[in-house]
Amino acid sequence: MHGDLGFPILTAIVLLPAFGALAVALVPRSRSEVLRDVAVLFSVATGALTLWLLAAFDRHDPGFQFETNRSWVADFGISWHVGVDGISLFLVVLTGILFPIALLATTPHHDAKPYYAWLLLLEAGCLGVFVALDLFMFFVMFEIVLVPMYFLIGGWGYANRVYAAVKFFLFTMFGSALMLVGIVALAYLHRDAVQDENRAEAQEILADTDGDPSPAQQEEIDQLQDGVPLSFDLVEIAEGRTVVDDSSSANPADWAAARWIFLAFAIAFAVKVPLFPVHTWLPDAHTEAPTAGSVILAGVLLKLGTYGLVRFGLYLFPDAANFFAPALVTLGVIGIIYGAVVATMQKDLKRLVAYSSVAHLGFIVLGTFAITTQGLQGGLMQNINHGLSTGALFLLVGMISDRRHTREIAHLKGLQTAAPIFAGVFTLVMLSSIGLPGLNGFVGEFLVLIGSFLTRRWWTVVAAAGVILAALYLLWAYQRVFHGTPDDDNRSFPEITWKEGLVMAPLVALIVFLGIYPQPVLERMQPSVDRLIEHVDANSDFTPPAVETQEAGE
Amino acid sequence: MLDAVWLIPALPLAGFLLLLVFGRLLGEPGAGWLATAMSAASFVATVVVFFGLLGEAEEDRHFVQILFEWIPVGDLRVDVGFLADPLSITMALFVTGVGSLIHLYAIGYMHGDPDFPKFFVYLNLFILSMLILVLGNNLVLTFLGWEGVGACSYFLVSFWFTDEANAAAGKKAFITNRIGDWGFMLAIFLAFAAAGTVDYLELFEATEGLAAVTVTAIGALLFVGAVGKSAQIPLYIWLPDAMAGPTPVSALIHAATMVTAGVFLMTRVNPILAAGYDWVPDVIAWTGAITALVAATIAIAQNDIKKVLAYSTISQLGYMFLAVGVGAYVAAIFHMVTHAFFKALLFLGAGSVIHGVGDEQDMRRMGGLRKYMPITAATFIVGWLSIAGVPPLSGFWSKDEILLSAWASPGAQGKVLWAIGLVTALITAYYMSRQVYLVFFGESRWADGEETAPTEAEAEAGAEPAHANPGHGGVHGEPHESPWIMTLPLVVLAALAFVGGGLNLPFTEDMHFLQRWLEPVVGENELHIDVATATKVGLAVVAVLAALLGIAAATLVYLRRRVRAVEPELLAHAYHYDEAVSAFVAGPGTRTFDAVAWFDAHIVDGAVNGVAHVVAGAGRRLRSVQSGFVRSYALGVATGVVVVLGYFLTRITF
Amino acid sequence: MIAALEVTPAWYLVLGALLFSIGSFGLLIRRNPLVMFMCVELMLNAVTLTFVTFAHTLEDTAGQSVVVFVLVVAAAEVVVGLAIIVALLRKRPDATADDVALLEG
Amino acid sequence: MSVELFVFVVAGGACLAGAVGVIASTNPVHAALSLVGTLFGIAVLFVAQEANFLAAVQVIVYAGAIVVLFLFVIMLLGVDRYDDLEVEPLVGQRVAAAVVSLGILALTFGAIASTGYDATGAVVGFDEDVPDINRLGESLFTDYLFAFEITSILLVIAIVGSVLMSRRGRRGEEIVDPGQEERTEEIAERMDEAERRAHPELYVGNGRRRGDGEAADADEADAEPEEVGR
Repeated sequence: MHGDLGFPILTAIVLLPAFGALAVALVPRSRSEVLRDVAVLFSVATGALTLWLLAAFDRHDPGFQFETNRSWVADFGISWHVGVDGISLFLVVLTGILFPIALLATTPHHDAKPYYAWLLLLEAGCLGVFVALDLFMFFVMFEIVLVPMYFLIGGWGYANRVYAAVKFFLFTMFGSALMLVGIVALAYLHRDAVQDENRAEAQEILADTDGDPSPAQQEEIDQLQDGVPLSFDLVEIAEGRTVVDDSSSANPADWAAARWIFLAFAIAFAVKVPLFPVHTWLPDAHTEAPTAGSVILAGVLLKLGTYGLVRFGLYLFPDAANFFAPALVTLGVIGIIYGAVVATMQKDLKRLVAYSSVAHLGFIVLGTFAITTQGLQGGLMQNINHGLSTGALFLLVGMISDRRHTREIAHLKGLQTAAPIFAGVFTLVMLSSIGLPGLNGFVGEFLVLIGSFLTRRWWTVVAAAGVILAALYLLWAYQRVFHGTPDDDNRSFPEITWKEGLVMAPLVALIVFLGIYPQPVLERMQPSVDRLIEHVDANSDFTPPAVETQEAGE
Repeated sequence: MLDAVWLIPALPLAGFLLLLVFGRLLGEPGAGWLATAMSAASFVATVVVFFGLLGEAEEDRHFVQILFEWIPVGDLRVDVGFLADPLSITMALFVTGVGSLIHLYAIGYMHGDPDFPKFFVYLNLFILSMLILVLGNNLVLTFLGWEGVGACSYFLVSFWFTDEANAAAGKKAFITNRIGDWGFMLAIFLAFAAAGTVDYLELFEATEGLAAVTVTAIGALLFVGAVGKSAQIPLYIWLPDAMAGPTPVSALIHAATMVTAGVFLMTRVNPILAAGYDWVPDVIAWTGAITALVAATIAIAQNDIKKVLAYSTISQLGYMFLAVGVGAYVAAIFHMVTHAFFKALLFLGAGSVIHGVGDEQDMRRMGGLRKYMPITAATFIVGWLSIAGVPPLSGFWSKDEILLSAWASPGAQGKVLWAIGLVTALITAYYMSRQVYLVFFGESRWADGEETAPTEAEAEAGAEPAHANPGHGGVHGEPHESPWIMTLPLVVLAALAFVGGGLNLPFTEDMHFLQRWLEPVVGENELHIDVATATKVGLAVVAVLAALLGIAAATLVYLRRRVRAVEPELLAHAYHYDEAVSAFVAGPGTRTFDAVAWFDAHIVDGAVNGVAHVVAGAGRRLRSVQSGFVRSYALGVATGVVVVLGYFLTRITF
Repeated sequence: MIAALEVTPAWYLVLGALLFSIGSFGLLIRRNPLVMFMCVELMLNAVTLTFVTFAHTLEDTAGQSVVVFVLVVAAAEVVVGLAIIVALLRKRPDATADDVALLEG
Repeated sequence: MSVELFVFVVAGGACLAGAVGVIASTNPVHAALSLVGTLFGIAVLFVAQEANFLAAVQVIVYAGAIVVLFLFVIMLLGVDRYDDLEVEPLVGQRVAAAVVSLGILALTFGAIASTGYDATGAVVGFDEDVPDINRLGESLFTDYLFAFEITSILLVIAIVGSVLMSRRGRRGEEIVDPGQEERTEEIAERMDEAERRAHPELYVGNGRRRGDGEAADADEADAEPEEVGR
């Protein structure tokens, strides 16, 4: 167990927002003015904790750090097992940063108390997902996330919110149901496998001692003979490799089982990501959600899917993942082009951004299942970048619709004349989303593409075209919204306020910083990603591409 | 001395940041002066480095300065590092030099523009990007600059964004460039996949070890990028539209520097081109030649003073690619430099004219202006003769160099290319003369512009950003010479355009300054010209004759008015190519996109909602079971009792 | 020969069965909530009879204890049930069991 | 013939007769009275099986309290309410009811038959000369103490509940049934249908009979006298 701060920081990170939600809920109606402060206080405190985590993180250790492992439901071997490695670290930090921003950025127009309570609960859930190392705990957190989001969309959203909320909920539930089956099946298969091994061992001992074992041996035999408890521990199952995830396995049924379970996980995450055919909940949810909701949805919730694909796809089922990788990559690439094309034709600015998410997330999937260091790190990087850029975009779009009470591109015109600084910020964020070198978006996209090119050449060639389309739909939208001469409705468009500026500042700063100097992030990911790839390499018939580096004289 | 490399981009960066923060504070003209100062300082830094390089011995005239690791992931190592070698420093020199002059000019030109500071923010940012582009020591960093200049061009073309046309032009420029960038990116990926590095020097070392097909692919893909950036066929369409930007922008970005980035890139990677199959250089040469010819012909029939120059730029870039294609990298760079001088001069002159006559860009509403703006006229004429290829002006030397190289390149193809080049030279002389005559000679038509209203042709070609620039109220009336701050750069550039040829005089070996200077970079890949001196002279004479012929023809048509001008619609419409593309994008393209969007909304999402409806319907039907009659429920219970009883009974008894 | 007939516990059970089914039949066909309640009482009594029978044959007092509980439950049930009926019929004097439709889906 | 047999036949007959009376009589009062018959019969059968105490309780609680309660309610709501047994709004309810009831009967019979008509089992056995009431008391207050206590709670709850419900509720407190109107409509129609089925003779010639507008129960109520002969 590494990096011990003397107290379970991860547990604290998960629980603090939950307590915050409780605290908010307990604020008496008479003191409703402090609601916001309480919520912000808790989320900021959580953010600070995550930053501390980042500072204390040991960049050279590929394994899980700050682990805590307490038995939770002993009878079913469910434990509260949390820990971070380079893969989850930055998602935790991102969550910690985005939530205070989302909280500060907007105030609900009604029912402040439940609004803040739900948001904080949502934060707890998201953080829980990212740090959970126990399958069941992961599932619970994964589900917890749904409820607050459902209420946030349904309660504080726009016109068509109920439809969107229900759609969001059903889609994700559908996925998670499959995942639950997968998790349980996995746990039992693991249990049986271990049991068989033990029995076999017992038989061996018995055989060695040809029939009459000494008391000590007898004792050993007995304890090998009696049943093994269930365990949902991710690390144990993944490293144990007991569930036969092996295309060359003697018993094809096992291999089939492994693939089915992987598929169950994959579908759940594909819905969350979302991948091409199951993406339609996203535009509705994003469009109808309140600004904070959209920010969190884009910035954090979608990452649950991509993170899951890495942690529970590649890590748990290297071989099955490798088996399905082409399909997933294809879907990802379809998403890139398809999302961009559909985005181009959107008439609603927020919807456009939503579809751009589909495209961006496609890149992440591509990078993840390219299974190369560059691809995977690019994917993780893209997680962060997308969280920052699209989160910022949603904030800005939210400001627009707050000011103009419409998100129809057709109703907006020449805003740059009215609000040049606002337009400037928008431009910067947009360019980062387009993937302009020097801004964060490029680093992720570039790494994903260059990494995928090693193993999935032709997919990458297509995906790279998505970069062109990204420029197309965003610049076109920008031209229609900000350029031209403003008509009367838009002439008096208010300039960005100080408060809004302060909210945007950290995002903008990060967008630029990560674009110019991503190394702090990359070097912390590197060890874990390499370890993951070795894991995949060792346990599947995937072989990482050989890049001749002898010319690259250090 | 060489350690000062980082200063070259750092200074414009500083300027950019300062202006970003204090720009509005400084206002006009302070912001302009600051920007100019920074650009000039950068020029000085470049000069310092230049002498530093001169100090080095011939063979180790390259200096790499790594600032920090940018994207280090696994085997991939992308540094932010600068490679100072003769090529990059040459580029840096004229980028910063010409850039500074244009900054200075812009202070005058942008006078009174409400966004005056913003303009210089962009200009400095552009200089920064351009310097990163040329100084970058690896493909990715070059790509950063590459995209950076693209973005700046986007900002600056749509600088007067209140006019939809300008905004559209900026967008068009960016997106068309992106198409090229696609190739560039793939080239980077391939380079990394094959050689495991993106660093130029390491890559060049590795090229021997690579399969020829791979190297060829890398070269070809890079060329795709170059085609986009340098506005070659088929991606040239954005450049004429880009003239919507303020004239200094056209001069700096769309004539002198950015558009030549493609040529620079090709020169930079000359070992790759050399190591690959021959068809890539051939393609480059032919693309260049054809572009040069086509663009030149189009320029004949343009009436917008800036459009003429735009097409002329495309045509001249074609020349440079022709040179690159035949392996005459030195000639390409040489022409790039001289072109930077005279084309910048011409654009600035045009700007001065536009400024003087009150934002009029239609040449048919000018004429006889030399009386009103003598300095502009004089300098413009220098530029004209230079581009026309009249000795001893710079244009002549560089163009002659290229034609000679084309001639000397192996096979019949060389001769054909030379012929194309020659024809282009003739046409160039023709349309440039036409422009000069229409603008500065003949009777003045600027007062009574009304009856020669622009025809449909350039009405749609966007030839009237009349009140696009709020800065200059479109006052017709007495044309006036521009202030010294604008004419000074003209004079300097004119001087450069005049003597620029001195960089690389063909007479004796030791007068090939540029060639020897670039030796370490292009070295063995440079085309070896072994042509008898007599032939050289002959070719030169032919070229001069062509130029004079063109001028003479134009004189007859536009000055003496002996011959009716032939300006076919086809040419005025640029072979309808652009229109065709736009029509395609607006027509089938948009329809396809709409179809996909429809598919998403109705098929994919429709399926989802369909399922929902099915479920809801089922529920509605099942609902009727709950009749609400207590006794029916009781009946149900009783039935259940019977069933359960029966079950247990069977279990007990049988 | 009739004298020969001897009353076995089975007779009581059969009687209970008869009463129970009659009760259930009534419960199902009558619409008057009062009468329906009476039918419920019938069924309860059938059950108690059976219990007592078994208590007698098996000589186990437990059966009788159960009957006591049944009585109590019956009483309670009747009380509450009648209260409901009163409340209902007071609102709609001519209501039958079919009129109470809150359960309608 | 033996005493047991005589007692059983008489008492059992009374039970069955009463039961049939309960479900067959159109007048709630008659039903209640026949119920009393059944209850007495049961009581007698209890005595016949040496459950004297229970017999007494049966008479007191049932006949004495519950039936009286029934009668009270009937009185409270008006005695003259007759049910038209030939009218059945729920189509097929009767048939189904008959089938189900017979099914129950058959099954219970089957159960008994499967034991060969003698209910034997592990005979616990008890001291004959201890009176049943003592035995009962003992088992209640030892084995079933908790259950016994709980019943007391049950009774309290029942009392409270009944008081609460029979209290004349203020406006807004009583249950509002959203679909009541349509419901009444539906019932009315069903009743018409049922009546046509039940008494076709009343409908020949003159179309609808009078008073058909209002709710079904009503017109059947005032229709009774002519039909149900006495």
